[in-house]
Amino acid sequence: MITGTGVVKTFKQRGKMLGAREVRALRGVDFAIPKGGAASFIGESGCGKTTLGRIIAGLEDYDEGEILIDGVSMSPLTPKQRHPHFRKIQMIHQDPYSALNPTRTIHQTLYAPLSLRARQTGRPGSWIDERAAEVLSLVGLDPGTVLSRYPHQLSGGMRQRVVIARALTVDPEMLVADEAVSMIDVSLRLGILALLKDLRERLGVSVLFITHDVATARYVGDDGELYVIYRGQVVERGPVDTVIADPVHPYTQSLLSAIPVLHGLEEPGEQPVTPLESLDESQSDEGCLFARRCPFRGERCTTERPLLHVFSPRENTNRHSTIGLEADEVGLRTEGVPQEHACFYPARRNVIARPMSEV
Amino acid sequence: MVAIARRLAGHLARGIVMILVVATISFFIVRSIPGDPVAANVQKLIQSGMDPQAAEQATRVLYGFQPKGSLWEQYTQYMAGLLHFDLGQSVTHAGAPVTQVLGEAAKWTVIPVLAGTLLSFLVGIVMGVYAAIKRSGKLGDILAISGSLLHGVPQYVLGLLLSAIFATLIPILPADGPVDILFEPGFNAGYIGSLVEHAVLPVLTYALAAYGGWILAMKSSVVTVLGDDFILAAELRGMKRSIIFRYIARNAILPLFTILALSLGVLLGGAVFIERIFNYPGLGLLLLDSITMRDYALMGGAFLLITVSIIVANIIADLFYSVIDPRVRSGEEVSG
Amino acid sequence: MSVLLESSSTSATMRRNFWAGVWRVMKRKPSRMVGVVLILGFVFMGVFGPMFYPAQLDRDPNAITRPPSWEHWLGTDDQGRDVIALVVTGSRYVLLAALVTAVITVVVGAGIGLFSGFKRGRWDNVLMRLTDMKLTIPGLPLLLVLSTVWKFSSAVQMGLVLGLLSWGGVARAVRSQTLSLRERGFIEAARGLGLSTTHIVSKELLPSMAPYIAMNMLIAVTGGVYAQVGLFFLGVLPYESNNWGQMLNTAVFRSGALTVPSALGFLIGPLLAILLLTLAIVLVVDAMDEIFNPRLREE
Amino acid sequence: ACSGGSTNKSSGSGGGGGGLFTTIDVNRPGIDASGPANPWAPKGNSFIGYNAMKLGWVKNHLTDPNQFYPGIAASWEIAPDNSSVTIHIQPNAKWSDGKPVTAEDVKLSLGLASTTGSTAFAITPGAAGVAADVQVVDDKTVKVSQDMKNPSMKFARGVMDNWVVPAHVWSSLLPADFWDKLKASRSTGAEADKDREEILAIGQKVLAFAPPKDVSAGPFTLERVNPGEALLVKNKNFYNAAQVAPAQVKFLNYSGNEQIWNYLSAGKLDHSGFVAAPTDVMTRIKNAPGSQLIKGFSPVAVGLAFNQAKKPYDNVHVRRGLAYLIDRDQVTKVASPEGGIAAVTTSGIHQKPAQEWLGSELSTLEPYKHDVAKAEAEFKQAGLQKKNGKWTLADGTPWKFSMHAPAGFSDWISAQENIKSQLIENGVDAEVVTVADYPVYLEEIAAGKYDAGFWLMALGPAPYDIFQRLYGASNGWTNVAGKVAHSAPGKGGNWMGSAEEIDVQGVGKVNPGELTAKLNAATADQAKPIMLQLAKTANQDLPAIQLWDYVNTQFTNTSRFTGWPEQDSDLLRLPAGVWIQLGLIKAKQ
Amino acid sequence: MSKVAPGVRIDGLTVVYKTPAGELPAVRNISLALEPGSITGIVGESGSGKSTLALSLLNAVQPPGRIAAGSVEIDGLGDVVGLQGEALRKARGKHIGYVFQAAQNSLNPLKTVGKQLLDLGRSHGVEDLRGLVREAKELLGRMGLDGARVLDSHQHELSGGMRQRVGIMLALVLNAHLVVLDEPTTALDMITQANILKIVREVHAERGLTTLVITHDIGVVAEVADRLAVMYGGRLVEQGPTREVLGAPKHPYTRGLIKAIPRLVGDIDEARALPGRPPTLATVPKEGCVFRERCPLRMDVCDTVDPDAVADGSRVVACHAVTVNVKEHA
Ligand SMILES: Nc1ncnc2c1ncn2[C@@H]1O[C@H](COP(=O)(O)OP(=O)(O)OP(=O)(O)O)[C@@H](O)[C@H]1O
Ligand SMILES: Nc1ncnc2c1ncn2[C@@H]1O[C@H](COP(=O)(O)OP(=O)(O)OP(=O)(O)O)[C@@H](O)[C@H]1O
Ligand SMILES: [Mg+2]
Ligand SMILES: [Mg+2]
Repeated sequence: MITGTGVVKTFKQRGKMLGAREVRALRGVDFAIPKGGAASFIGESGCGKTTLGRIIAGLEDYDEGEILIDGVSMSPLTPKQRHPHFRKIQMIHQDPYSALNPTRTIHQTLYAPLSLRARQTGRPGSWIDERAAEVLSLVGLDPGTVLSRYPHQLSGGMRQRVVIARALTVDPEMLVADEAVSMIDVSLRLGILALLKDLRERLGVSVLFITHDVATARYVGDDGELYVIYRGQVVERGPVDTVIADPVHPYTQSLLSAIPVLHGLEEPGEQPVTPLESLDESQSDEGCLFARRCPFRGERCTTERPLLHVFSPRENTNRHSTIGLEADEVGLRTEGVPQEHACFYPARRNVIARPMSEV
Repeated sequence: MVAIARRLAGHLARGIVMILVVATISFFIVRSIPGDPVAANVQKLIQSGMDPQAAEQATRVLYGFQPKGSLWEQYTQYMAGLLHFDLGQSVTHAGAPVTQVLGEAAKWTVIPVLAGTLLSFLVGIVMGVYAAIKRSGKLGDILAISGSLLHGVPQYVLGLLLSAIFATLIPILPADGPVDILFEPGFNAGYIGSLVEHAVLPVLTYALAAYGGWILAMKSSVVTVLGDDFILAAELRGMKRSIIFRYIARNAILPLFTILALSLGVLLGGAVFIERIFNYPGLGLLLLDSITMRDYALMGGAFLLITVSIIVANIIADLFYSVIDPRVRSGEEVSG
Repeated sequence: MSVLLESSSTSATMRRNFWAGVWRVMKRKPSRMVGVVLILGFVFMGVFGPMFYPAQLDRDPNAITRPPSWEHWLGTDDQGRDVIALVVTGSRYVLLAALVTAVITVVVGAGIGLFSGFKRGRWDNVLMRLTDMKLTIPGLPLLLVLSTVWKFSSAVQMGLVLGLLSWGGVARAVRSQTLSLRERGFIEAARGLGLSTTHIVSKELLPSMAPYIAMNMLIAVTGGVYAQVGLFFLGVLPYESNNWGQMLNTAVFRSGALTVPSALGFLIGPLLAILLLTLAIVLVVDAMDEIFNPRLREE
Repeated sequence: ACSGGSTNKSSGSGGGGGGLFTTIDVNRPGIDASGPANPWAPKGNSFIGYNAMKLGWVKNHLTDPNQFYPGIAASWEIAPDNSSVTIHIQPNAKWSDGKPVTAEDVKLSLGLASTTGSTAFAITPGAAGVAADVQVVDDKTVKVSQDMKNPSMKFARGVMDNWVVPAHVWSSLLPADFWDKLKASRSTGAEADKDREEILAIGQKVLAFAPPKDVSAGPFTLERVNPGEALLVKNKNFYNAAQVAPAQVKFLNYSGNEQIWNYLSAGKLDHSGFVAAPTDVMTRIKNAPGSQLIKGFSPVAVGLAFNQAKKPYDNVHVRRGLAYLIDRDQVTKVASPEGGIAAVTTSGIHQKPAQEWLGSELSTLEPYKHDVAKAEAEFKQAGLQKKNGKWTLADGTPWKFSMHAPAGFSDWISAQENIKSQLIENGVDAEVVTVADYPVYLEEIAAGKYDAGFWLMALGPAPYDIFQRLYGASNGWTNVAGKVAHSAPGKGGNWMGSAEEIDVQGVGKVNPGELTAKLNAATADQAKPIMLQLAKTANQDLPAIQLWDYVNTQFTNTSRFTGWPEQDSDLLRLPAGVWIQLGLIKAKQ
Repeated sequence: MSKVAPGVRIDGLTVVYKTPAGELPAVRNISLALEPGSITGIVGESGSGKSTLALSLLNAVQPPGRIAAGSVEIDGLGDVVGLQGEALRKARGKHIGYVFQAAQNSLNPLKTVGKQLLDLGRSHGVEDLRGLVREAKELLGRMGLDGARVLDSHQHELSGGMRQRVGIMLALVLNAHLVVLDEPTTALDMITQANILKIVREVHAERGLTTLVITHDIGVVAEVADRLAVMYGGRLVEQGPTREVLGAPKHPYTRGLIKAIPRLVGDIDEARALPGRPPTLATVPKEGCVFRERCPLRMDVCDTVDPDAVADGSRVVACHAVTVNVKEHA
């Protein structure tokens, strides 16, 4: 179980003597990922997804807030003390080309962490090779052919599998997959996604999936949670299917509206939401971060920052209300975790495309 | 504009710190040189036939220009002087202020260095473009290898070879100083002709030595730019060849301008060999002389001036870059 | 077994592939072969050359600074010694000092660059300011000033000082390479896996930079040769009876090589040695450029 | 011993032919463009004999230090007891701005000389041969008297060998009470110390003084200077202007000998002082059209001096063995083929004056001809052992003969390299070590750091100077206020470390330092027997092996000017500017 | 200059690249017709030859590549494969607008957009430069940008989406009626992508263009294209009206590709990855069907015979298995 509360990260850009600029990458993010569970972060480019992923994997420090790994708080620990905890969380990089050292064979790549592991757990040297073969098999690669190869002798999909295998050598409890498939050929993407899903099921590894492609989030963990991040803030969160099917935050709705429709297979949603303008990081931080782009903004939005809270159907009775969903219907969809959002005027809108067959 | 001003302020601050540090280093290095110049001078005068007592007196007069007091006092004095551009007084130049001696020498370094650098720069970039375009052919290979060779060979080898050829085997060019004294200084054909004639060999050496670097830098810069997407894009938009060539040239030369400014600074210090070989009375020769003459103040001053010129060149290079590169101009960091 | 696997089959094939690649690159341009042969020649000359001559070179006080002849291909020096013999026996000092220079340049430069780029933060700041300063202070003038303080009494000392003066460029370059490699996922992954810094630096970073460092080392060798020969040429260093720079100095300033053609051989000897060394290194670096270019390794 | 100078007896015709005289100042590489026309400034642009005038021009006669050619002084009288010298200024000497040269000018110049340090005008208490008073007799006459407490034979020379500058340009440098101060400064005590400090402070101003314009009483005035080059034009007001042939004098740029070689072989120079040149270069120079070499005596020799505080050099047999082993002819041929002749003995005297001083006795001195057998015998006598063809110390430890020389002294290095080879070939291990530069060399050799090093000796022509190099301060003997003291080896600058008393064959026990000091005040006749004793001492005890005696070789070119001095002329020891001002040089018709 | 949308007929086009292993075809024997006024989309995975095909339309294949065979007939221009020199240059930009794959970097970083626009005008002999600027502003305004500001900006002052729109503007400003967009939305985020696609559609309609959109994302094609062509290993394996192809893909690759796309609703477990991996230039089979290694319908004939593209109404498919079926049905 990994939880974070109020995680804040601000980058100070160096190099300019007098004009240091601050980038507020995360503005107090809460999250919780249960053991064996799945969570997906989606959002526009630059909204802080990678930063959050790196913080969770221990590759980046955070400025404020608290992260608990299996109940142990990270804040009071020194970087050295944090290490064994963060080791349980492994990052899968977006780019499998750079994630493997081109000068080392796959065997060498796997050997290093395994021998470390063997030393820590007092296992014999022979275990290392067995385990190397085992993790490769786990990710669906044939150890015999792959072990002696160099990364450039493998395809993108195979490389990404090796990256995952390497992460598995330290028996992680969680994998952080940052856009793990965006650089892989379309026809192979699903294979990797399936692998992640499979690892969840078979090894009980939880998966934190970072993507801008909402549909893939659904594929890795439809039982997990979806976090929609905007400019370093979580603006909506809830069970994957709920948020996709019934988003209430206008930003989530904009994101979902933008997904291309497979005309011929699907019918577009009836109430697509288009932001009024494009993202501009330099916009003022006052009020709701999305206010300037929001077609449904009200007076409150420009002065007050909405905080994440549970969506209650009563809220739906505002002036923008469109299709009135029955309250209990909403209640039914939110099983377990509630759907939360940060909007003063939430409303369900029918934005996503649906298969022809359904309509 | 604000961004440039900020950058300038930052660089100036850093430059000043650098200068102070270098001044300190040079002060202490110079003071730790073994050999007591006073005792040595006495011996020298005695050897030249002077009475020991008289020699001692003469030396004391001469070295009256030497700063007195403890090392720390000397240091503070030196640094205080530095603030007023006072580098002390030269011993070998009869108490002339070091700044004056340096100023006199500097012009003889600056002129040929500037001429040689510009010449090599112009020729180098043209050949560099050529080498980039023909990079897969024989000509490109020859240009690149000869460029590397010229770039690799030390200045003195070139200087000696040129001197052997043009001043010894076929003595058609002078290798003795900057100008023939017989010509009345001023804007007259004789004087200028003499200046030019005397500058040919040093300038040619500078140019040859630097040329290799330019051709290599320009070649790789052009190759990089040629691979840039916007060049292909311009081609696909049907832009005229001449315009595309301008795009390539401007983008490729840009990084070279920085090197140009820097190299001017560095060359001032590297002039020792060329000035020694062609007896050109510039800063390098001055430094060399001051070392053999144990003229502390002058040695420190020459060293400091050479360093400062590099620092200034650095700042100019950077400012220059900010002016011509819009990315820097608007305050965006282009590279580390 | 693992060790077996790692060391025998894999690296053996790798090595074979590598050498095949090297051969291919060499074959493409015969000039590169010339470069390699020249370098080997210089190494041989530095190591074994002096053994072919008596410790005290033969001299003939009646044949001082003679022009090239059948007996003396490049003539004789001002003591009546054979110029080629001098170039050969003098190479040891020059090359040894240059080697020391190169080793120190590369070790210190790469060390500082790696440390700085890897640690980042405050240390990086301090070290890079230092490096900037180092790079700003002009080398030759500093050497000249230093030559009055220091007693360069042996080749090793000479190399030591030159090395300590020339690591700046390598440090800067290695640092930026380290920084960019650091951004590459595999370094981050290694840290995430809990691998030690030693492992990361020695097994992940260094091999990726090895070719680059090797090239720098070669270039540093030339730098070392030039600097010391130059200093000897200027005459600011203690006299060495057998040294290329000393030969240049004596030839020009004492034997009148720039006045009378008869002493030209005396001048040409060391100049030729330097030119050939430069050529050799230029050619080899050109080849290395291609050998280590990952794009060409992909095939 | 007094001599009348020739006043201007111009032959009427001659001279004035005009033309450009091209020369080089070999003593001053790199003319400084910012240097003032100030003869005292180390890098000033006053050229001896051209635009810088002295009272008289010292002939450097073989035995008489007090012979001069006329300069500003047309004639002079030296009192028989050497107590004073009376100077008569050239009657029609004028400054280049037209003002006449007066006795006041001379007095002021002598005052200025005392602020910057000058043999006859030293302000150190107890110094030898110092002037007590400068007296203006009339407008054209000055009398300078010697302080007879510690007199010197060379007093007149010390007086005559001084610059003369125009009072109307320089007078502001000396305060009104200067002469009193100068007198006071010669005594001891705090007051005198203060005065000396003040005088030194004035001296610094003098050194740095830059006259707005060159005002000279010489044949030329400075027209302009470049870095490295200078142009002088004829001074119409010079007293002997009618006899001055060149209209302009051009000093060429020069920063290294090789440059002069080039000029000479191209026939560019009308005159150049001596520069060492290898044989091939010399041949080429000789072949240049009009080229002419004039040779004369140069009052200096070079020796290989030992530090007797170090073993085995304390043993005279080792020194002698080395003297036999080193083939001085070969050394000279390799290192200084034109500028030196191998020393015939190692008496401490240049062979030219040696003939004058020693006469027939010279041939009785051991010449130390190259002789390996004798060398081995000496080494054996010293107890050295020969093992596997290599000489070792008496106790069997290896022996390496280490010679030092300053970097840049290429003839010295070349000589040592040759000596090294010779020694190694005969079983004596040897090495050559150079030191960064001459100042450091002098300092370190004085500190006793070397086994052996090259040492200038036989500095003539005054007898005292000749032996002062061997038996002076560097060997322990100091002469303060006429009193000779000896300090132990390693102390007080004594690095040579000879014994204080030496038993010399055929002479008996001598104290060479005291003998040397006596030479200071001895007349030529008194000096002769002392010189012989010292020569015998030096030749037998060998504090230094005299290697070669320098030859004054002057390069001239007859294509444009004639009238050059004869071979062996004493004029060769004076700058060509003096030849010109004396009216010797004529333009070629 | 014609004011009507031109038609394009690509016939038997083969483009080869020179590699150490000899000349290898990146585009092999492709025939494709772009109807005047239509939007055609080409999908294919990385390395399938899309960009090469697009460049061939301008006869701009970069060395070491060259067009080895075939023709590209464009109405009003003729066969561009034969065009050379000035004629070719004039055709580019004026007749055919090209929006670069990495439009992000398709601008000279040192010049403002306006200056580059003027360069473009001068290159094509536009006399009324003011008019050109006016036109550019209008186009930019049309795409939701402040024209004056954009023309005064340097590349680095524009966001990715803005640069892409500038790229489109530069492709259209000379009134080209054939527009090729190579990966117009790759590297843009979803909202911007949707925006750009909308613009492409609208501009296409307003100006009456013939448009070719190249992408690896089927969703993008589905959004904008009337016709869809699928490339694999340098071959065109299937083409037809977008809705038809998506609704009823015939080629096993197309089918697999569509199946491999995770959707927002419905049973996610229906999505399936294709087995194997896409070929590269070096691994693409020299003979036989390029897809056979990964094909569920592989037959013996596939190993030796490269299937012809067979037309069936508005659909064209190159697959032995499908052709057999068609024949059987017939
Ligand atoms: N090392 C850093 N230094 C300064 N700013 C940074 C750094 N890393 C990220 N940022 C800034 O923080 C913000 C969030 O970046 P992050 O990479 O987390 O976004 P993202 O959501 O992953 O975007 P993308 O979808 O493009 O990957 C951005 O504005 C980015 O510019
Ligand atoms: N300059 C070149 N030299 C050699 N091969 C090349 C070159 N350019 C492209 N290729 C090869 O040609 C094939 C097609 O390349 P192309 O760029 O057309 O593919 P693409 O479909 O546009 O891919 P992407 O989606 O990555 O842009 C690829 O296999 C590529 O490796
Ligand atoms: Mg990211
Ligand atoms: Mg492409």
